[in-house]
Amino acid sequence: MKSQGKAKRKVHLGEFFIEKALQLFAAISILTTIAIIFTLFQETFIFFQEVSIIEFFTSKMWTPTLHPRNFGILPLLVGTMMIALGSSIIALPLGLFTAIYLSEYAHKKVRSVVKPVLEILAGIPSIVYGFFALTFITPILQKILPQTQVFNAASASIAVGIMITPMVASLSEDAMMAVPDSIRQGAYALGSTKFEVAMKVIVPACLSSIASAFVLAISRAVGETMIVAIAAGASPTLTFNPLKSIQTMTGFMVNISLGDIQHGTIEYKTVFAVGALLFVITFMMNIVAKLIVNKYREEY
Amino acid sequence: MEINTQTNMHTIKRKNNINSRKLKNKVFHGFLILATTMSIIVLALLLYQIFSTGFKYLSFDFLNNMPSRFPHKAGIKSALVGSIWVISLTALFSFPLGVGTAIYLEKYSNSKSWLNKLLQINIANLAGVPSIVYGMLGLAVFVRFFNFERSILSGALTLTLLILPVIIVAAQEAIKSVPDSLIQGSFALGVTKWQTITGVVLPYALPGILTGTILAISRAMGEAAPLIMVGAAGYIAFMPSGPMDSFTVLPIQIFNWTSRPQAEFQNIAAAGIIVLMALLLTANATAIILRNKYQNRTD
Amino acid sequence: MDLKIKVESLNFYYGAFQALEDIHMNVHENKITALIGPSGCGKSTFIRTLNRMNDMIEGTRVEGSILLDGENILKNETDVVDLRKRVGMVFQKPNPFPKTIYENVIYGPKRHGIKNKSQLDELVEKSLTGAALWNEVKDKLHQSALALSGGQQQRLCIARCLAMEPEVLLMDEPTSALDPIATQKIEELFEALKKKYTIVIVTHSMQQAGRISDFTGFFLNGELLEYGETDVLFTKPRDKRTEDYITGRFG
Amino acid sequence: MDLKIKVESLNFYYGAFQALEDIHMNVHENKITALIGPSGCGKSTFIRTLNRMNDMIEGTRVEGSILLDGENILKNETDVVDLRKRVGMVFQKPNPFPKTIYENVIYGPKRHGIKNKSQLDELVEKSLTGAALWNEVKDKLHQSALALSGGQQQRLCIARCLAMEPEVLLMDEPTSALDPIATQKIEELFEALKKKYTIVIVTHSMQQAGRISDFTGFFLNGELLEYGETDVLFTKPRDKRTEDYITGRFG
Amino acid sequence: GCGSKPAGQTAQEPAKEEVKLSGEIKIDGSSTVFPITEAIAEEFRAVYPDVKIPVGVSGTGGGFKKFVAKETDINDASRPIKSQEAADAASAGVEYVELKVAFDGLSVLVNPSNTWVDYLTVDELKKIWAPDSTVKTWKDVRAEWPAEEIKLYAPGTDSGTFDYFTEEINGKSGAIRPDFIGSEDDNVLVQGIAGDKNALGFFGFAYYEENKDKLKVVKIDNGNGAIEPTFDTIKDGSYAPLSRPLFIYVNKASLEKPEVKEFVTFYLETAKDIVKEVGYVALPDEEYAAGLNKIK
Ligand SMILES: Nc1ncnc2c1ncn2[C@@H]1O[C@H](COP(=O)(O)OP(=O)(O)OP(=O)(O)O)[C@@H](O)[C@H]1O
Ligand SMILES: Nc1ncnc2c1ncn2[C@@H]1O[C@H](COP(=O)(O)OP(=O)(O)OP(=O)(O)O)[C@@H](O)[C@H]1O
Ligand SMILES: [Mg+2]
Ligand SMILES: [Mg+2]
Ligand SMILES: O=P([O-])([O-])[O-]
Repeated sequence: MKSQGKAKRKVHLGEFFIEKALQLFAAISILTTIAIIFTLFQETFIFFQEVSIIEFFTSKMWTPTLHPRNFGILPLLVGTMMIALGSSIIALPLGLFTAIYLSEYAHKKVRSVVKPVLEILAGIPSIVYGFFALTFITPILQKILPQTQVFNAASASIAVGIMITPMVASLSEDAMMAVPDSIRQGAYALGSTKFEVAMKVIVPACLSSIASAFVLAISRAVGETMIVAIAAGASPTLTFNPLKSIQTMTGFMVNISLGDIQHGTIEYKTVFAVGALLFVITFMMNIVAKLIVNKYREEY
Repeated sequence: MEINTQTNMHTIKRKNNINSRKLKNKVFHGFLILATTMSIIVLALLLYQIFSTGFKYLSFDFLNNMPSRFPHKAGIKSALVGSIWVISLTALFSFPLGVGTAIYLEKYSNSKSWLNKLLQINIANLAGVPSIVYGMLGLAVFVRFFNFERSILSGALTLTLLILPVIIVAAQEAIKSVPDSLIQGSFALGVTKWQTITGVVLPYALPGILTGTILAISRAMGEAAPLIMVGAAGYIAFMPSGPMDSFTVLPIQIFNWTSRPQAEFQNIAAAGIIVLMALLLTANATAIILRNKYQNRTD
Repeated sequence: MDLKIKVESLNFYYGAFQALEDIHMNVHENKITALIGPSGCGKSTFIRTLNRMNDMIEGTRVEGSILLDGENILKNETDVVDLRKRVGMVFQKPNPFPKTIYENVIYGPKRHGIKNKSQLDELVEKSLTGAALWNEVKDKLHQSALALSGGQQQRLCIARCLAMEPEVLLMDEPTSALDPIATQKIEELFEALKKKYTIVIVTHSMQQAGRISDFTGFFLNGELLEYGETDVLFTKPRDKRTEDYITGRFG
Repeated sequence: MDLKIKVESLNFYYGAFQALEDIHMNVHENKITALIGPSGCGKSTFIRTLNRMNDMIEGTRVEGSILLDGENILKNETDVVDLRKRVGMVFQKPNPFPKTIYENVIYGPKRHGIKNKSQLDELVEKSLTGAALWNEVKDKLHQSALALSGGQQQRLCIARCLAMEPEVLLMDEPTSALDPIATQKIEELFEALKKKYTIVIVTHSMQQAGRISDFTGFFLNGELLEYGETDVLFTKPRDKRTEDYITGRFG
Repeated sequence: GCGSKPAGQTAQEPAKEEVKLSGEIKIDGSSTVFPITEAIAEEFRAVYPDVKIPVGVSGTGGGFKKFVAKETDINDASRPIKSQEAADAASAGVEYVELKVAFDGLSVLVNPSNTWVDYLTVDELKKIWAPDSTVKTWKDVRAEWPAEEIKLYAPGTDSGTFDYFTEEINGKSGAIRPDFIGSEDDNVLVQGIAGDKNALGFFGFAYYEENKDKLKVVKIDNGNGAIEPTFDTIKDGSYAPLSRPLFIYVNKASLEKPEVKEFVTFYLETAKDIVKEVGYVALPDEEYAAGLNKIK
């Protein structure tokens, strides 16, 4: 009895430390956020003492490095949204359908080849996608729609979409594979076609995982930099025309951060203001996504 | 008689319904294959572009030479070794941290508590922070505050923070998908929570966790901007000998080459990309093999 | 007594392992056929070939023929979707979809073209009543099916199958998770259903087989050792091993 | 006749729904206690409180006390890990781990510190033999447990539990997926086990309860309607509803 | 086998001492100057293999920040240090030497199928690029040119090239009309101009040199006749005003270290040949000599 008691205590001490260690791990993500907020908002605060917040959100011109200076974020905001939307239109369905194909239709062998191949796509550095967009996608677009500019949002969106597709496909496919087979069999036994099993049973059963794959992918699109810098140009003009040259928030940030701008100047502080805004936007996007996911969550 | 015609009618109607449903299924199947092949074709095109320009520049010398201003002498040894260093450290840091956090969120912290909700939102949010911001963060925290200087360690820590959210989210989803009956089965055998996690939850969730890790590491391997921020160099002509050394990585080297005026460097860059992908493949192969080994549907 | 299903020279393999050996069996229309035999002898495997559910397991192989209304369903051209609609199945382990109770029941009918809300409502009530579950769940139709007890889940799966109005019903130990009252209700249901449907049922309960079935088949090690009218098989088994199994044993 | 478990004024709630109402029950050491009752009456819920498995379902609440060897296991300080080691459980639905058969059996012992290979091998054989599964699987110990038939899976889960050598065995319809031969073997096993262990078993089979149990409890709508020695309860039930349930009914 | 050769000992003495140099020289800064520094570091390594020279590319401004924080020994700069940066350096106690190392010519370019533009005057350039410019078509620049819309291409607004061009042409760094098409990557600009018949743009001379076949360079008339940018016209100053000097800044404290001193000396001694190889224009010899004097 005594020795048992001792063993018990030991196990429990171990468990206690493991929990504490894991808690510490989780705390790192909070610390990261605090550090990011600190880094971004400190300078943003100073920025808004120099630039009116109203101008920032209402002016339609973004020329912080040109003279005369203008600090209207709208062109960058619209540019970012265009890229996020355009790439989502491509990547979300393409990724999801690829996942459905691999999980529900494809032969095991096809699956075991296609999936890793897709994941390699995810690892090609984004400059490569950028040049691919510029030298391959844009000329095709220009053939179809001659008014297409050399640098344009559409071509960058397509490339970003291609880049994030494997992420959507891979994560969604894992979620589908995790649905127990008995559920699948139940559906087939009721005379379902594969299509119905996939769309009416499997996809709803792992909707929350698919949604978080989507959110991750969209976040990635919003944060993508190099493709946009290369293929979409660096022209912060307010336009909704995807065939025109634009600039995104991240595109602007990388230019300033890696370029020849003096630290401490107002141009430099714009990086922080733009970064802070981006942070706030992704934050809101995530909250909305969470609400949607929680509503549709299903367990098995 | 009447009954008979009725059943016939019924049969006919049913057949129609079945035919249209099967048609739907066929169309969908075709569509799916199209979607998948499209992704594959794009990959093929990309690979073709890269290989057709870069392949002839690949040689042992290319792998074994230091960078040079002469295209024929230029090599990627230091960048390759730098990438291996940085990625290994990143994986070493981010995998346990990411999986540990996911376990904490799914199995320890109460999913209804405000802390859990805060963590969840926070992590999803971190996934959307552009990489350049992580670069700024790394510069402020690791290079300046902790005084790790412009070292491999600073780079790896920065990338760790960058990819952590992706790993956490994927691991969480994978852990969620472990059937409750298995977890209960384990608990009923009088094993502790941690033993259940290592014995049942993690093995079952491993494929999903590995997918997330593969994707995340792939991303880390291709990142240039945040590393430039924390001070990775564009030119390194020596081999890093420890985590505190200066370094460069493949994407930065490639980026450098592509932004040169001389056309030959564009081809060298393609060769560099091939090397990067080969490295990626080797790193992923391990994870993919592990995953395939564990990936079995259960009922 | 019409023939509904005619099984001829059926062999079935999981990879290299032969799970069924040269099965011959006539399943009669509007009768209940019970399959008995020790665990692991191939009963589940057998009824799963009748609606080709085994197609879904990789590395399996089937030989021989199974004629449903005279047509060989093992042919490649067979429309398995249609087949499974005609040959419904309830599994050994309950497997409700992670949806509401209501959605579980209407899943099949909706796929097969019934969209009308009131028609569906009616069908849900009818099927759940048929599966002796209506009273227990009528107030929580829109709650998750996963919060039901084991037996309730099994009855829900039966209801889900009934809602499809199949021609043949395959039941793999449908009452093993049920209490006597529910079991009795289900058995009564079978009696009623056999007027319209053909029923094949796997059971471990000799009593149940004796009570409800018209024909009984006894499986052993993948072989159909004995098959015939229930009364005959239970009273005058031809094979010594059948006798051993049913006599002196209990359920 | 020693008392092993003493349940007093036990109430159990799933959120607002009360699944158990004021249960009092004495479980005797080295005896088999059977729990019967219609589906959904709370049998599973009850035995799951005995090893605190219900802790795992969010939003549940328990009141009253359960004394195991005189100590209240519902206390907060209870070491549930140790409790579950002492009070083993087999579930209604077989739930083998997606591992090999061998790994399934050694899962618990290995975690409790047995690392010696030959000791483990021995344990595997002993437990599988105990669960009447050894002969069927001895040649495929290192294959996936998921490729077993339903009944085989259930016996594997029993073996997995036996390998832990618990003091109390909780069985939620352990033989519902088993054929008569296997059932008989398991029942014989219980007879042997009760010399060492205390067994609580949920069953739908009146016969089984009558055959093997020393005590029987009859649940209805979350209440323990009647509880007593099996012989007495089956021959002279006090409550009309108990009588209705056991007589005139079948299993 | 080194010690067993007493015969060669004396002859190799100086070389041997050089070989002993080791340590690390940290360099960061301008992406424009990077190829020059990289090339020189490569040559230096051939002589002193034990000296580690990491060269970063975080831009002139980013580089100065690190330089001021004493994280680097040398900063590459595509413009002179700004007063604020100099003040920061002073308050951080960083003293430095400024050394000119090369010229970069900015070339103005059009599409090869543009048959009408041969040269542009500085005033015309200003008319086109000024912040308040009303030029929409070529005709607005010179009446005899076609009435087709001009498409303007310019490099990243944060680059030294951009700053220099706007300063020289429009009189104020960063002053420019906002409706141009921008790109951060000069190779990408090459693509843009090469694919657009009505394009007009500018970027570094090296990029023109490498893409002569795809582009048409525009001569610039600064009042002394139209001059085409070539290595010679840039070096002798006749191609004006669109050529700018490139610099390195060396921390004086670092200069105390023998390897840094040796490297900077080596830099100025070899720059003349190497600069041209990487597409820039070397300074007149006396300028390098003046630099060497500064670090003595
Ligand atoms: N997916 C599978 N892969 C390989 N072998 C299998 C598979 N499923 C079943 N088997 C084997 O085939 C044989 C027959 O299995 P089956 O499930 O048909 O048995 P059963 O008669 O239904 O048993 P029970 O009454 O226990 O459900 C068993 O030996 C089993 O181990
Ligand atoms: N997780 C849950 N959440 C809410 N209600 C539940 C949950 N599990 C069971 N119930 C309900 O509690 C009641 C008792 O369920 P329990 O599983 O104990 O029944 P049982 O007697 O074991 O039935 P069976 O013989 O069908 O297994 C049922 O009405 C059931 O619907
Ligand atoms: Mg079976
Ligand atoms: Mg139960
Ligand atoms: O990188 P630059 O400072 O030369 O533009």
